[in-house]
Amino acid sequence: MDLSFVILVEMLYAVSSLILISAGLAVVFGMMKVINLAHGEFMMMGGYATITAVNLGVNIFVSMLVIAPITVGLIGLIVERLVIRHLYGRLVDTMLATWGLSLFFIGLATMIFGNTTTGISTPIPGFAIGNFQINGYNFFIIVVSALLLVGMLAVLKSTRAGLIARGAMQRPDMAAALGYSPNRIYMATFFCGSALSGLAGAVLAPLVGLVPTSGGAYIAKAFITVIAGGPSLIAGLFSSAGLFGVVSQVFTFAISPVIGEVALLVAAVILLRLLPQGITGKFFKGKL
Amino acid sequence: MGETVLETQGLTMRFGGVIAANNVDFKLQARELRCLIGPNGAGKSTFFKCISGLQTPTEGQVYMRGQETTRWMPHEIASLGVGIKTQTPNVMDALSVFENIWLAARRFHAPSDAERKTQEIIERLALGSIARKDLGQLAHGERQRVELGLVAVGDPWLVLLDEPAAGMSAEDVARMTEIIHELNKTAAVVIVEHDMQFIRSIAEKVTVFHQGAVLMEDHVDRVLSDPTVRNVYLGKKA
Amino acid sequence: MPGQVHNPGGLQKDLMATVIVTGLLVWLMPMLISTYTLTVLIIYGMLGLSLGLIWGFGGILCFGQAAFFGLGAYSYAIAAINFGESTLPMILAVLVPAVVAALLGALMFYGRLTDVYLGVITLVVTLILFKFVNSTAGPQYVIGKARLGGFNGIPGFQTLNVPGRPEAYIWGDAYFYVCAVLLALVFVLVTVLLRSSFGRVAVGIRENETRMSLMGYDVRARKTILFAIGAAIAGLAGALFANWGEIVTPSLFSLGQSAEIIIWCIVGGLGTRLGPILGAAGLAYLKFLLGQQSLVDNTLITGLILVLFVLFLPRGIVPAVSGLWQSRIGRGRRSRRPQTRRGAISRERFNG
Amino acid sequence: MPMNRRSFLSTTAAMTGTALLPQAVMASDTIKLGSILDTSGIFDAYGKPMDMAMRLAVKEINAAGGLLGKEVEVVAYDTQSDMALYSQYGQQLTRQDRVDVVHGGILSASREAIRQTMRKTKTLYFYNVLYEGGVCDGNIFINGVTPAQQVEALVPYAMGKSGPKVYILAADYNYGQITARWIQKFVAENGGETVGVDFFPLDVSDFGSTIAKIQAVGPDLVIAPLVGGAHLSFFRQWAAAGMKDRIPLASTTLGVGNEHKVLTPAEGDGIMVAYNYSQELDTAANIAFKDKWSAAYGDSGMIHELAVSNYQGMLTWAEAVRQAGSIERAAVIAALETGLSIEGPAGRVTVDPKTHHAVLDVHLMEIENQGMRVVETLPQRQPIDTQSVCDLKVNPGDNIQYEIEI
Repeated sequence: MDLSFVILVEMLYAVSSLILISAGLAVVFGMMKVINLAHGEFMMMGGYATITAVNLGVNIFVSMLVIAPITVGLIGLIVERLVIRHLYGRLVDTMLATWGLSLFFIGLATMIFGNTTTGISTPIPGFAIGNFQINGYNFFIIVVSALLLVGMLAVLKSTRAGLIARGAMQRPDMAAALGYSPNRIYMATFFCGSALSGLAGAVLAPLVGLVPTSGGAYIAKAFITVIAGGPSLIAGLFSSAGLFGVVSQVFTFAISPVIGEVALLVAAVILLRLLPQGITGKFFKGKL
Repeated sequence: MGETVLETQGLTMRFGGVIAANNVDFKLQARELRCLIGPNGAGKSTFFKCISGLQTPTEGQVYMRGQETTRWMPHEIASLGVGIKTQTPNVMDALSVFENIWLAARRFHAPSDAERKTQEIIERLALGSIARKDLGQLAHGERQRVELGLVAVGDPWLVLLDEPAAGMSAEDVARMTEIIHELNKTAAVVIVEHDMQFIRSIAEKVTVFHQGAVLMEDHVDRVLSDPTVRNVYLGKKA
Repeated sequence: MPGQVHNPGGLQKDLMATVIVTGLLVWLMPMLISTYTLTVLIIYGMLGLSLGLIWGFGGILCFGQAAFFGLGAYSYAIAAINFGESTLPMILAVLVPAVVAALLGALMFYGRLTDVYLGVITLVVTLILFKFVNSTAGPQYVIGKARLGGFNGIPGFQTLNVPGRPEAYIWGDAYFYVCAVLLALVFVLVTVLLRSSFGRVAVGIRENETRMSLMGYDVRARKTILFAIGAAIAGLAGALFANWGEIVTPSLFSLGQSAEIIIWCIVGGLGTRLGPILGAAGLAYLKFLLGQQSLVDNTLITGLILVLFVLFLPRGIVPAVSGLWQSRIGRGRRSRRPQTRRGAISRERFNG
Repeated sequence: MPMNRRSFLSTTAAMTGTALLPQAVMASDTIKLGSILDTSGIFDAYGKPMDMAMRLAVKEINAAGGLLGKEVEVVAYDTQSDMALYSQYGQQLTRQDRVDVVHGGILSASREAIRQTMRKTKTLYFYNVLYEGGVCDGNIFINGVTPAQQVEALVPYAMGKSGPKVYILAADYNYGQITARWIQKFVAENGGETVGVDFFPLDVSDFGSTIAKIQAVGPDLVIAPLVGGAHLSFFRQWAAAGMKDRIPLASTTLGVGNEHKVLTPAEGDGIMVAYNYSQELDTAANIAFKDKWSAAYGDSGMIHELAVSNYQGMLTWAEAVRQAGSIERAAVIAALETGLSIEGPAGRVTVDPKTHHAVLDVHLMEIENQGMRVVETLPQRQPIDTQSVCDLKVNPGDNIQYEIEI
């Protein structure tokens, strides 16, 4: 009984962390049809921002939830102005350029922080469920990603900015016709997307050893989750993260973590073969 | 008239709750020329896509020269000897006129014949002066003409054209009409069209689509004077 | 006849030029760079060409070309351990990736997957291969006599020998010549392929898939075949790399490796045969040279190059230089096109 | 970890570059020592101090007049934690740079990547790292501790402090695979039972599900031969889940790269290990070595097991060259095979002529407040695992890594 609860928590955690690591990419892809392959490096920078801030004596939660997203968001803003805006509408070119950016940031981080594993301890102690000890930080991640989804939904549904964003998602020309500068919408979107990436990297930092190349571990999963999710932002994110998280955890518990990861990837291939437009390309159409 | 080259039975296409084509029965004889008309959203383009293999109908069958082609891919239908031209100019922009037509010719002819055939089409369509230009550099009318060349070079017995005259100058339309008549000497032709001027100049028999179904099918003059048709379609325009 | 597609004289001229340039390079380059380094530059050139063929001429952007490179290398290593002679392993190293690519290509192209989705699938398949091979360290993962070795990779296999004589190893300078000749041979085969109807149709498909299928071409089958040909070339490069390094490791399958191949093509120039080869050799050598300084990180420079090229020279170096040369000489028979990817891959096309 | 890597990285990099340029033939008025280590990438925590130790040893040798009157020149390559680069740089060291000896390789994977190249090109090779044992090759000398020296002592000690049911978490490559088998063997010999074995690729850093799985099985002890920066997360997550006080941990690798200094005391304290060296060794030799290191690099905090191993390997090689009076491979090997000894920072190290391995001290230790407290010292342990399968005196042409069967 305790074990099944622990497994349930692990599954929720797997789904949550997939949501967390994909959210930034999903926002940018959903709104701008830009695949930001430097997303993993944005996460990595979020991690370094957190660790640096903590080492400077800032409270860890402030570092993770405030400093890291803003720092990375601003970096994203600079990237958007310097590179991305010249490439709108050229999907493959933006992918290549952001791939270049990802290498650039890996190099930059290596020069600044050195190619050494760094890390911080988790700020939340573990606790017992029956006979089982469980990592308290997992709950924190579950809560953060749940709040994230709710927050995104609220913003999209009930704010003016959300309305414009929804319009821009469905008809990019519409927003312009309504008098909103697409330029500014894109800037704001990229800022938000980058900030979300930074947040994800920051929140996950205490769990893993951070190296400049850490981002590579996330980008593939995030990319797969977003594409498999399909056109709807939140429904897509939730459904594909749910599917992949559960699949990978089932195989992780049944066999091994490696098989879990491979199962996730195989599931992605099968899914895309069956539903080339992603899950929400077929189901939950028209949802957010 | 001769054999039936194209026939649909109960062709139906649904998108979610919307019925774009509803139980369409359609027949076309060899070397016939037929225009499909109807207001926007009447289902003529959906019907066109279903018979050319670009979409798979939800229900019903398509037959070409007696063979069922309902779930065939466009390339399989084209390989039967069907020439297809879609609504927007659909050409290889970065390749020259010659190269474009050669590619179409090569599908049905050996390399040496393909070359000869290409020259022939270029002369027939008076494209000689622009043969070496890339499609991307050409004017709209010229591109449409090249695309007809792509259709013609395969010596089709059935030609499906979706709005061939759209956005063209009067001069271009006249030339287009000529080419279509020429094609019609050896092939049955289906044309989806809006331009009444063009339809009058080219067609005898037209099929009127309305709300996904066939409203009527008759000689162009009778159709155009029919009150129902005028009501659903021309009434708004005239 | 102007506008003529077939031009047998052109092919002959092309072949002559290839032979002469290859001969000159093989003779001159070892005076500048050691043959050991040159060999790997040649191998990378071949790998670049494999992606340049399917991407530049077939419009198939494969994020996992390294998978076929790695498959070729592993097929060679495993077969070489089992057979103890290198001829059959070399052949397998070409066939295995080609067959895998044909299956994968069929899965993708018959499923009508395009651009981003194609990218995801190729990327995912590469990751699966990497993860799988990386976790085969246990003794239970054996093919014949060969332990897969996981993270360790497979060292100590039979390296290239004179066919039929397992003890007559081809290594050092001799191996360099073998690689150079093989690259020239692959180059010629690619040239012939692109001049054939198949190659021209592939370019047509790259330009407009729908139109080509409306003209009666089975786009799916043709893309699958082209994809498999690209994989075969990558596999050959992989086998040559295995022989050069005398070890194969899972990092051959890594995404980093795939990324580099894409960068080579972009920098060298898509839609040309020479561009990806020069891009590969040039960038690989640049990377070696960059190792001399520790002022700026190597990865940072690679990334910067990619960004700058996408922004300012999306057509790559070779088309830009040849365009410049042509307009200088007054032979600018091809007009300028907007600097988009579409334009970028349209330079060298029918006339090779 | 503070470090002054700029200075030596730049020289390494410069050598990397020049080696790729065509080589002018140089007169060999120096002895060329090849070094091949991961000084960047995820294994740099192992490699950087090893590189520093190597350079410290060379500096001392040269300050004392060199070897045979010649200066020792270092040709070093950074393999960037990429196994493929080992074979490449191994080829360059032997075929282009034509060095007289090679010291290096960290992971067993890297050793196996270059061992045959060294053998083929008749270049004497020193592998100075704790490893899984069993390599039997006349061209290689190994001075790291092997399972019989380490695991055999660690397992009964750790089981004695916990209980008989053992769960093994190992890195998924040859070191982890083989070490896991040794652990199983010694667990069984000590009347215990192995209740689970899991292998992790070196890039795995999420151990949440594993920790739940371990609890479901409920062992008395977890032994973790985990390797590299990513695997360090296991110890963090283990502590974060509050498991540290419930199930004791032992490791055959934690600390060889000073990992215990990256972990907080709360995360590391109490983990049981067994090595040849600890900074906390209270011997005159160790104190002197730490002083020398501090003088050279400012801070002795970076010294670790592998750095000391590498340093001791250098001393062993230098002593053999002196005794042989030659840098010829055969002569140096003959000198080494006399059973030559040196006194290193971690005590006496003697070459075992039969196996080319080393006889040395092993200390049972517990991690305490980011240090390693010595619990018990087991003096001069023989590499009996390798001795039981390998005898180069009888079978000098042997060239294989023997693996234990269980």
